[in-house]
Amino acid sequence: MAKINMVQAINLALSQEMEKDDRVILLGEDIGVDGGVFRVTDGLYAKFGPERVLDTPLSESAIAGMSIGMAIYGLRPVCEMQFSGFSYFAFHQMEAHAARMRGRSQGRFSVPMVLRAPYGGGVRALEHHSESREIYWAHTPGLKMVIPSGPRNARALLVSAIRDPDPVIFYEPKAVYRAFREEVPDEEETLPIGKSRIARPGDDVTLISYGASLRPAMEAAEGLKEKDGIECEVIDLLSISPLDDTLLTESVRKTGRAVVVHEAHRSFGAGAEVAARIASKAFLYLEAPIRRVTGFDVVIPNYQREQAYLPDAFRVEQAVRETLEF
Amino acid sequence: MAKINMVQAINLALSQEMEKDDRVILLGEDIGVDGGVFRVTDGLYAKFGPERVLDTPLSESAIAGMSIGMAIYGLRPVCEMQFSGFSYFAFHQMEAHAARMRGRSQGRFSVPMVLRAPYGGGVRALEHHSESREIYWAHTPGLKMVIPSGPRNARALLVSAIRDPDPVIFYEPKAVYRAFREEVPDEEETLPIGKSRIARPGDDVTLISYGASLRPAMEAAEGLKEKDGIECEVIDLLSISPLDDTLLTESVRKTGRAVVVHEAHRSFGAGAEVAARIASKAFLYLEAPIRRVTGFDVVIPNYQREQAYLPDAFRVEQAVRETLEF
Amino acid sequence: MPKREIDLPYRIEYLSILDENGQVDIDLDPNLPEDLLLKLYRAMVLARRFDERMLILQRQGKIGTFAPIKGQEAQIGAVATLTPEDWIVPSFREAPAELWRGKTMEDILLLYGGYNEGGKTPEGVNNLPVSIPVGSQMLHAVGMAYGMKYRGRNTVAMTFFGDGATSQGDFHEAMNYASVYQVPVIFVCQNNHWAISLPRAKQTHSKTIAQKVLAYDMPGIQVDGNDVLAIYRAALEAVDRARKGGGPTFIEMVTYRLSLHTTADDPKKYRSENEVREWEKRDPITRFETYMKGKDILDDGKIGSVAEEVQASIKVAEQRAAEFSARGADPLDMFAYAYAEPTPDLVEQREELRRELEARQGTRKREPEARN
Amino acid sequence: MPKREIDLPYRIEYLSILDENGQVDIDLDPNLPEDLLLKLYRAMVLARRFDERMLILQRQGKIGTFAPIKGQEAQIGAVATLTPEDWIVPSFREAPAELWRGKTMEDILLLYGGYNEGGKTPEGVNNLPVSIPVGSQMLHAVGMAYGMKYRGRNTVAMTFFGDGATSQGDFHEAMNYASVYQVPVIFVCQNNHWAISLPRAKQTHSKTIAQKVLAYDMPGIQVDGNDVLAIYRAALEAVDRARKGGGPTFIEMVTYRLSLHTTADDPKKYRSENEVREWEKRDPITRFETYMKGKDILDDGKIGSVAEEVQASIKVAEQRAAEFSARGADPLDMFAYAYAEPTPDLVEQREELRRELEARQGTRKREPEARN
Ligand SMILES: Cc1ncc(C[n+]2csc(CCOP(=O)(O)OP(=O)(O)O)c2C)c(N)n1
Ligand SMILES: Cc1ncc(C[n+]2csc(CCOP(=O)(O)OP(=O)(O)O)c2C)c(N)n1
Ligand SMILES: [Mg+2]
Ligand SMILES: [Mg+2]
Repeated sequence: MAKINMVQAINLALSQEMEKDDRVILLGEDIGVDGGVFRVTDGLYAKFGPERVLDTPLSESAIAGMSIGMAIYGLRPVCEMQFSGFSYFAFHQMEAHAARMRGRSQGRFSVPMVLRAPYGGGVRALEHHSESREIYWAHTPGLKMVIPSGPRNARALLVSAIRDPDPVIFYEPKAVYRAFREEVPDEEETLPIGKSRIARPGDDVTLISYGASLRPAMEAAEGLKEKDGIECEVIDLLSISPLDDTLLTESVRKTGRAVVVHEAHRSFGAGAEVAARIASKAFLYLEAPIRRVTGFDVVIPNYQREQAYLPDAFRVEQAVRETLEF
Repeated sequence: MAKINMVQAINLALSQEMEKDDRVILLGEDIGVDGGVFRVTDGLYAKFGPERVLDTPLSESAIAGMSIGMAIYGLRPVCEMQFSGFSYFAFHQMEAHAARMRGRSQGRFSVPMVLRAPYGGGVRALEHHSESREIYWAHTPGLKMVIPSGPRNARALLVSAIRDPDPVIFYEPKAVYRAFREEVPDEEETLPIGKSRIARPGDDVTLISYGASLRPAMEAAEGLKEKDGIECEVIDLLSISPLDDTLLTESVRKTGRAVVVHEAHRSFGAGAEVAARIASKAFLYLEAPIRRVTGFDVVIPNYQREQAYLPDAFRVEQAVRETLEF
Repeated sequence: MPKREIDLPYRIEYLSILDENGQVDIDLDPNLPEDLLLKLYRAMVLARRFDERMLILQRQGKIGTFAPIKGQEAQIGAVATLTPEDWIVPSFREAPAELWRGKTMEDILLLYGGYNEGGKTPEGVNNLPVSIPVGSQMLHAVGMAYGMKYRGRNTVAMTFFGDGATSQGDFHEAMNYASVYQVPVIFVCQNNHWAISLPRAKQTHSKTIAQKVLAYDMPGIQVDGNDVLAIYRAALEAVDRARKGGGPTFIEMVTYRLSLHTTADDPKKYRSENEVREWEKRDPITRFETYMKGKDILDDGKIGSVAEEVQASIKVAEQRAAEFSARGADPLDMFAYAYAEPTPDLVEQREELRRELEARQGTRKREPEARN
Repeated sequence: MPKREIDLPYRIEYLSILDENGQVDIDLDPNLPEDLLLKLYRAMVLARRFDERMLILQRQGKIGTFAPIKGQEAQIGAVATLTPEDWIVPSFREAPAELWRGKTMEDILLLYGGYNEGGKTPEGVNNLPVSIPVGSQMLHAVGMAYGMKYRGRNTVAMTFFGDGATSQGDFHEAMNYASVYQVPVIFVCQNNHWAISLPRAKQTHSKTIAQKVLAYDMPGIQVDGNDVLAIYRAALEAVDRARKGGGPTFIEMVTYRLSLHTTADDPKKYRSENEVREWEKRDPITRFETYMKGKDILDDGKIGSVAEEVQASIKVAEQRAAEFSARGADPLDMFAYAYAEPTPDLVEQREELRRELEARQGTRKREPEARN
């Protein structure tokens, strides 16, 4: 048991799974000798060698396509997209093949691969380094889409993703990578894909969030308690698809109010699906409209304006108050 | 004024805009000599020649990328993806460049292009020929996403799309291509992008649909009137993004009930956004949960099961009755 | 030497063994054993007859859109060099190769007949399913071949695609990765001169497709694609090299699509009958027949018995497919293979559909759309 | 001739004019006019000094991540062959070329300083903005070049990209389209030996990058990328051919990234100091200085005055950028350039943010994240 950050936690998951299972192979740009641009795979090249940690030429579609072939052949590839903003170069491979091979072959073949990608704001780089477009994947049947929010659940979810018999998209909130540390047990730990968790119990309003946005949501919950005596129940989705609407519905049936918080653009974002489900499954319990505190419907701006784009505790608190005043 | 089908109506729009404006250029696979696999561009190669109707090599990304360059240079490219199922090969180009060039250059450059693609069920072909994934585009800021439902609005919307200063994704419901004819005026006609229309007025419940699904929605509305005396107001979205929530909200404030109908997968589909907006903006008027009558969250099956996948009038009627019984 | 020519490691060769009249180049004849030659002949005839039959079934509305393979039967020469442990990663115009490897005609009929069930491949048959998105499947072969190398197997992955597919970016990426990782993959390009309506000359500006290997320092060859012996020989060389750790090879088969692109296509819109006539003279089956007759392996009697036997086996497959159709497809099965375990949403949606189907009892049955 | 070698139309040449010691090959010297030589020299020095300055500013936290260009200044030789009516379509390591063409240092500082405003290019300057997704922008050059051909202009589009970019499928598609449509586009590959941590040898299996043109029957050449005269000469030939309707050309500039991949990078993790030392000896500026001195165009006095003048202009740009920053960026402007006309949703969201910013008055201001 050690206090480690999310980068180390993901590294731990990879390392332990690779030790245990020689089918697990990593591939991606700069993940080997360099240890990844965020150092997530640091040390793994030295430990497992170039046959299991592949520094690939610069082609996202090939990384995904080759992973698909590996997975069909019986390996368990975990590929990295250097930034989620470049993963769309591989989108057609994942949509056309990873997501469909089981159905296409009527169960004869499957694609147990993981596609990892850092997502969201938090670096002072140019365009394409900060987006949050999990919906592209979540709307694609045949894929699963998960996003951890802290070191411990990142490690456990990644282990589950690697062992999952189907393709899993694993987005890593880069703003969380080194933001804080958590105790992460040395021994094996998994988390079921498709299950959310209550990050903080409460009765007045349900705050639903995931990934990097969970922090402002939690911060807002603390602030609201302190300043207004409001008790927020905070749900950490963890899995975007499948979506755990049972937990959501139960919570809102109790609180009667909900606010969804994410970095992704509002329109056609995860908040829409969450709101649609709650509005349907907790219809009679809803006492106020569900609010969406999200990124705006514009490309996330360069870093001087990034903070104005991203939801923060202030924005969440405001929305919660308005929801309660309704 | 002639009664023509949607294929002819789109052909008319292309032909007239090309006559009027020599910046308009068509490009795509088999759109020239062959006239397109659905014959949408029939005759245009003969009329405008190979410089304006380009039979391209087989690369969707190149078709989109080249269109982007043409549009920046001042042309008005209208490119065709042979089936929307193959448009994801071009997704990164549209996401990374078409959608962003205006912002990236702070207004100096823009990408006035149209990407046309037939979508949805209705052909007896293998996989990838029948999908409905409009959300990938609709969730992408910087793009507009429209879907006509009949010959006349297809013609008018396409003219608007071609003249639009920003990139527009234009999905064509292939099941409607030759399904019926409408009077389409010879003289110019446009429809504002971002506006929906009331396809049928009614007071009891709002049915919201678009593209190929509008027909089962309308059929259901007729059936419900006949069999149950229920008056559905049917809204034809036409524009998925921007979404015309004013019209939606007004209608539901009147009817108190809503059912959304589309072929696309339910989860994270257009119905989610529509439901989320209505549930928020018409909160106090809603008398029943909003139902989504949609394709299921699986890859659309081959043609023997396609009809069981697609929403039809029966399914819509059932949902409306349940909504009214709530 | 401030301005000098760069020396490149490879040159591109063209290989042909049987000429258009079925005359063999004795030095190059691989002298295959008689039973293999007969097996090849039968497979080519079966592929042709099955293709013709599919076209009739499609015209009768009994199956949906499919891509005829007429004229491209010599592709079987490539897979004839493989063992069952090897893999093939086909496109959609490799029914002959798929059948050779153990895919059943019944399943092919079901697939094009609109049943997802047809997508299955018998256990032990190492064929990936048909891949519709042009040019995207070669990367899977590279990944599988990587697996073979990683596991120390001496097997290979052979992937097929058309001339049009070489314009896709994924083709380039597959060629690049295969050569960088030196994996045992054989790229077989069926250059049939057309990609729907686009002629080869407009697909790419290079004189040959084979020369694209020069971008990767990969061995490559252009072969007469209607000459099953040439294809066999080129493939064997490639497969041998790959098994020995020599990495990937690219083979351009120069052939011709004698029939429609798919049953939804009308080639009259874009190509001349004359061109087709010219290529009919180079029919791979006729040429091979002449060769076989010259070797006294085949005579009219044998030709007749193969024809009969082939027709009979097609009939059996049709009957099986018809029996399957008669039983019908349970719509609820569309949820079966989305994931290893259905998600809660899918369980719910399946139940929703089940209830709906029940409620529909008595109302009009929903038929698949007739339009094509 | 059943087995024969195929004759290919092109061979690949290597060109170098100034050797590592700045000695010129007299036969190949383009003998550029003195003022152009001086202009090239000044631009290369400016690019180097500005790059050094940016690195300092980045280390001081005044700008964000950027990609240093040190060692690649000879790229200016390529754009020096263009007219203002021509277009460039850069990647992200072409600040020298961009500046030559009229992009301002102030805007570059603003862009990397986190202000979208820096993405603008002065009206009349035909530079597309920096393109971050590696290997995707070449297609835009092809589209623009198509427009030029369509409009009957005799202009060209020149696009830049790295060695890593050649692995992307879009690169292949751009090369294919450019050669199929024979459009006036010049592909300039800055092979700087590294794509972040991946060395050129692992990026692709071919001996050179230039030979990739053989896949397209496109003329191509490999040049010493630290030799501004060789680059100029190769580019001029390509540009001339393109203007005359001769279609695309590919130029591989063999150069070296002397500095970091970006300011977030640590090259010590993957490459040896020795390799860098070796390449420092081939510094494009030093070599060009020697040549200029040999021609009596440059002496220590002139070198000094150029240095001073360059420093002064950098200072002015910095001041302007600082003034802009001091005024600050209005967050509401993020909605300004999403579409020609903001959509109703955006009008609403802008208003939402405006009210929020008002409500925030008095609460802690939101600073950009410091992490990099
Ligand atoms: C990515 C993609 N784009 C478009 C299509 C539509 N399409 C099907 S086959 C075909 C032409 C393929 O040509 P080629 O690769 O030469 O194979 P052939 O059909 O000649 O066997 C096209 C454009 C497709 N299936 N996939
Ligand atoms: C599509 C895409 N994938 C990954 C990246 C991250 N990335 C930025 S630069 C780079 C290496 C580029 O190498 P090269 O093309 O040789 O250009 P250089 O940096 O050497 O100038 C990578 C992997 C990116 N920007 N775009
Ligand atoms: Mg072909
Ligand atoms: Mg490089």
